[in-house]
Amino acid sequence: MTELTKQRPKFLNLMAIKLPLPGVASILHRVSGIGLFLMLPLLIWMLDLSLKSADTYSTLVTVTGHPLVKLILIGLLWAFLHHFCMGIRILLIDIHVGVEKAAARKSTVAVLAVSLLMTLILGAKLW
Amino acid sequence: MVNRKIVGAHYGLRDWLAQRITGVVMAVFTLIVGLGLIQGAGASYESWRGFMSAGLMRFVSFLFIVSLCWHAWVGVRDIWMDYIQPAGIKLTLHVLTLLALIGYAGWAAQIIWRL
Amino acid sequence: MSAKVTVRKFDAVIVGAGGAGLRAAIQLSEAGLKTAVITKVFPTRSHTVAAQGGVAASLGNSEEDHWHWHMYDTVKGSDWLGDQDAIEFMCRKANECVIELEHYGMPFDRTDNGRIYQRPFGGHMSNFGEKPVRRSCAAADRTGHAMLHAMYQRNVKANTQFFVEWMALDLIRDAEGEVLGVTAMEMETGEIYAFHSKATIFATGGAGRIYYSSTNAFINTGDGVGMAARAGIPLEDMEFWQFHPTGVAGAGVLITEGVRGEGGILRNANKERFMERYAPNAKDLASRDVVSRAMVTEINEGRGCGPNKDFVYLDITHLDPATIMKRLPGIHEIGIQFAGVDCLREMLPVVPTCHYQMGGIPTNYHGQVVVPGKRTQNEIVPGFFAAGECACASVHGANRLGTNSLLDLLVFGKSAGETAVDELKKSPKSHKELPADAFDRTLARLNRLDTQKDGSNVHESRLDMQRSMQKHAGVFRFDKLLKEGVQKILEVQKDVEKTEIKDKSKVFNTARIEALELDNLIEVAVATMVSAEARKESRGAHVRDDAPDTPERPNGRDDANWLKHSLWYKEGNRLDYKSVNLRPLSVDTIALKTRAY
Amino acid sequence: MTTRTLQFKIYRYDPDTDQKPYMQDISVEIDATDRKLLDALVKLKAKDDAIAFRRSCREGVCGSDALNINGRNGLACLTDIASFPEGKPIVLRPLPGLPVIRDLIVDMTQFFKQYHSIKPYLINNDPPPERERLQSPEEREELNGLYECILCACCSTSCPSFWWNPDKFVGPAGLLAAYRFIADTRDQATSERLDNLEDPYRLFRCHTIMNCVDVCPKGLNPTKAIGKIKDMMVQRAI
Repeated sequence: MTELTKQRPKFLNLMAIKLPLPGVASILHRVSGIGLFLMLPLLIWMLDLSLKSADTYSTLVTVTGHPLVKLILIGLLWAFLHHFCMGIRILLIDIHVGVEKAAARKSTVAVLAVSLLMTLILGAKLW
Repeated sequence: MVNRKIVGAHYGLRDWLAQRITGVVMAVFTLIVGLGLIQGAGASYESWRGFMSAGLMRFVSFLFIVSLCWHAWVGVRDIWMDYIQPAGIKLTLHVLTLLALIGYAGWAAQIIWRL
Repeated sequence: MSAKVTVRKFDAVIVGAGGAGLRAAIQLSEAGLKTAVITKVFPTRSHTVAAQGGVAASLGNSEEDHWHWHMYDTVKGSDWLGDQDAIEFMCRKANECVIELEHYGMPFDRTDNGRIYQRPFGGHMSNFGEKPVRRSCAAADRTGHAMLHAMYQRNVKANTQFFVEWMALDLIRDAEGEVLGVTAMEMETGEIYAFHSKATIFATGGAGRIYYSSTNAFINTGDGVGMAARAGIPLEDMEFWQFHPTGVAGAGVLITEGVRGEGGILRNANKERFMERYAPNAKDLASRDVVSRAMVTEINEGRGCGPNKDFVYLDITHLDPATIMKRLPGIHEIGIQFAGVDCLREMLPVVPTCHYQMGGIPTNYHGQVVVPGKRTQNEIVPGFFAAGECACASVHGANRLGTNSLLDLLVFGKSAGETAVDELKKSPKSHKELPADAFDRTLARLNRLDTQKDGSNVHESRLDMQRSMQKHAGVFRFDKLLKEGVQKILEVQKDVEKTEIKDKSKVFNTARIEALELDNLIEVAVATMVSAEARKESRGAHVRDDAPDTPERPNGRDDANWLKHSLWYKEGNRLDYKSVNLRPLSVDTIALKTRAY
Repeated sequence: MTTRTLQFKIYRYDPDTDQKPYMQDISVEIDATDRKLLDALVKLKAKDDAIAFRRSCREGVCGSDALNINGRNGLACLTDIASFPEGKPIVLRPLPGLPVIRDLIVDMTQFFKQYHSIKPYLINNDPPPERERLQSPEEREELNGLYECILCACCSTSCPSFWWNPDKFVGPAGLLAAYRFIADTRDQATSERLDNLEDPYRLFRCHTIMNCVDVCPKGLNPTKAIGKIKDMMVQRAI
């Protein structure tokens, strides 16, 4: 029997499984977290530049003027905003606010919309 | 071979709670910095440095750095725990993550300290 | 199919993990006996899970009640065909068994003073039939679910050994008639095993799937009843089938009598509360056979509802929505799912639907299987026990009262377990040797199925059987239809003897399982049709056109000739009869009387 | 009687004959009275008796016929045929993440192991009283939304955390059951039960994804129950 068990297939094709919206927001929470973690050195470096001296500050301004850098920063901005909004949503659910199915769905829409909208507004400003 | 699943490491709640608390600290910090930026703190090097080097702000920044690293530690370790099964690889990744985060924390703290 | 049969030894084997099987298992496991529970489905998938309204016990939590009144109601409900010793035993044991369940953790609803909530139910009256009494102990309208899970959980605690998704195939009896276990198939591998045991307890449930329209689950195929019949055990009172008044029209899904217990009313096309005419006293809470016949009469006389005038309405729109959502949340769900009706605002379309098998494997109130022998009409079959719907103790006689089925499986599950424990502990014995031909019947059946050529289709034959039963042995029975029915069902039986499956694989072959189930179903169907054709009176759920209500024979009941249990033997397709036990254990006989509600 | 044809894409796998699973296109005629997906499956089985799936009560209380239907877990007997988009085949697969025994039948051992691991039975070591243990209607109400679970495994097999760690994470169904006993005023093992769960895997693999709540055919809310368990852990820790 154990041998049979070993050979058994599993259905776990993530492309074929429909993830509900809260699930999508949730995996984005994780993705954005990874993004922020990976970019931490960059962010600390930028903090360093911004505070070390007036020269480094202007270097930072120049560097962030580059479209590619801008794009990365806007990406990080979204990651941060999504992670932030989703974090607040999870904290609310932890204290039993919005834990019902319908409410959880609505709050997901709010999180996705607010973080995207703010990214657009702030991103436009940054650009 | 005995393949016994071992569970019962009693740090689940501690880390879960820590992640929430550090999250709140970071959220507050974000609001403070956001408010500062809206009031033009980032307009020039001088204003930005002035904003960040205020006594209270430095204290809050330290809190933020510690929170960030702790938060990231729990979060990243969660990812390893979810997706990585072999214990050896998992431990290695945990150690690497921890070392990286300690390094980042030291680096960032040193930036604030200098102000 | 290889002839390899692995033999496993146990002190006791229980077949079936519904309410009765799990209750018996608790008894055996907690007594420390090596027990195997064989079950076709994971225990909590057994059909007990679908019971809704409650379990009867005269706890008296809401108003005065007494087991003697409960006993009176049950005897009357059975139309005096129930054995009064068994009925007294059950009604007296009710409180103890329900309290035990509560101690196991069953989440009963509660009264304001913290006791088990009780609701009225059909046929349950106070003071020997005076007025409805609150006797049904309920967990919302999910009593069976709550009960089955609580008992499964207790078994987990007791470390009961389950063989899940194993199908028992045949009883093993030796030359002296002693039962030595069963053969079974592990569905996952298709391997055949023998469970060699000192005590074998059947708790396999009913066979409601012999009818086309049934509240029963797909798994209710009368496996234990079929196995017993093939092993030479007669089947008792198989003509008595309960048609539940309120199955969802079309879907067949059960709507609990608890709906009427909470104040629901049946209405015809004219919105009339017609039960007032049929049962002026109990009205909508009359016994189930009475209500079902009233509904069919309304429909037959053209007062049915809907475009085809083929159902009536169950109305609870006058009840407080909060009460409905608290006491009948599952019904609200079923209404939406299976009738497309929100019962808070609209009426539910209902129709009488086959629900419960009153007859079964004959037992005494200790859960021991008994058959007519040389000395008495109730000689014990050594090593063999039965409890629950598959057994006939007989407490339900010609008609079962609502909530007495959950009580039946508790009381007799427990007593079968207790008796087995007593026997095994009092006189410890080693396993008797298995006869040489122990597996022959099983292997022959499997071999036949594997090699059948140009056979009949399982699905078609089953439909044939179900349609025949529905047409020829329904709510009302007609002499002519019954006679035709016997011929028809014997023809179907011939088809069933040569069913053919396309799929011959070993692993989880559900086609093979369905074919084996049909072998059991057809035994029950034949027993039902033959017993029904022979009983020339009307009694309880068995009402014939040629035995009408007359002053000499009220309700068409003929006590002079027919106050007796039918016994159908597979061998020779013959009938025998045995007398009804009218003598209770400690109280006076509840004397024969005309049954009116 | 009017009939109509339904198109299916079904996950097939018979270890006796198939090296690996494949998707089979098959269609079936259904009657106007066939309301639910299970009705269609029964018709399908009449057509091809080798198609294997579990079913029993056909009214949503036994939990046998949980499947992955068009990518989403649910019970075949509670899924309306009318809810399927016209013209697209209905895609049926076994529950995700569990080993497939055959076709749509999965091995649920792991799922039940987790359920059993939370000690799913009332623990009360006081000698049982003569009558029932008292419980107020309000105390009893605490069990609503918990005891109704039918163990169909729709929730746990839609939970990514359970996919990755089915051996270590109790999963939504098991945790709902755990809270069912914690919340029962008659149960005396609250601390023991919390100890049993205070582990980074057993309880804290729950990341509030809430797929469980989304798919539960009984409308139950494991996330809420898990939240309450966490509450109690926090309460006793501080």
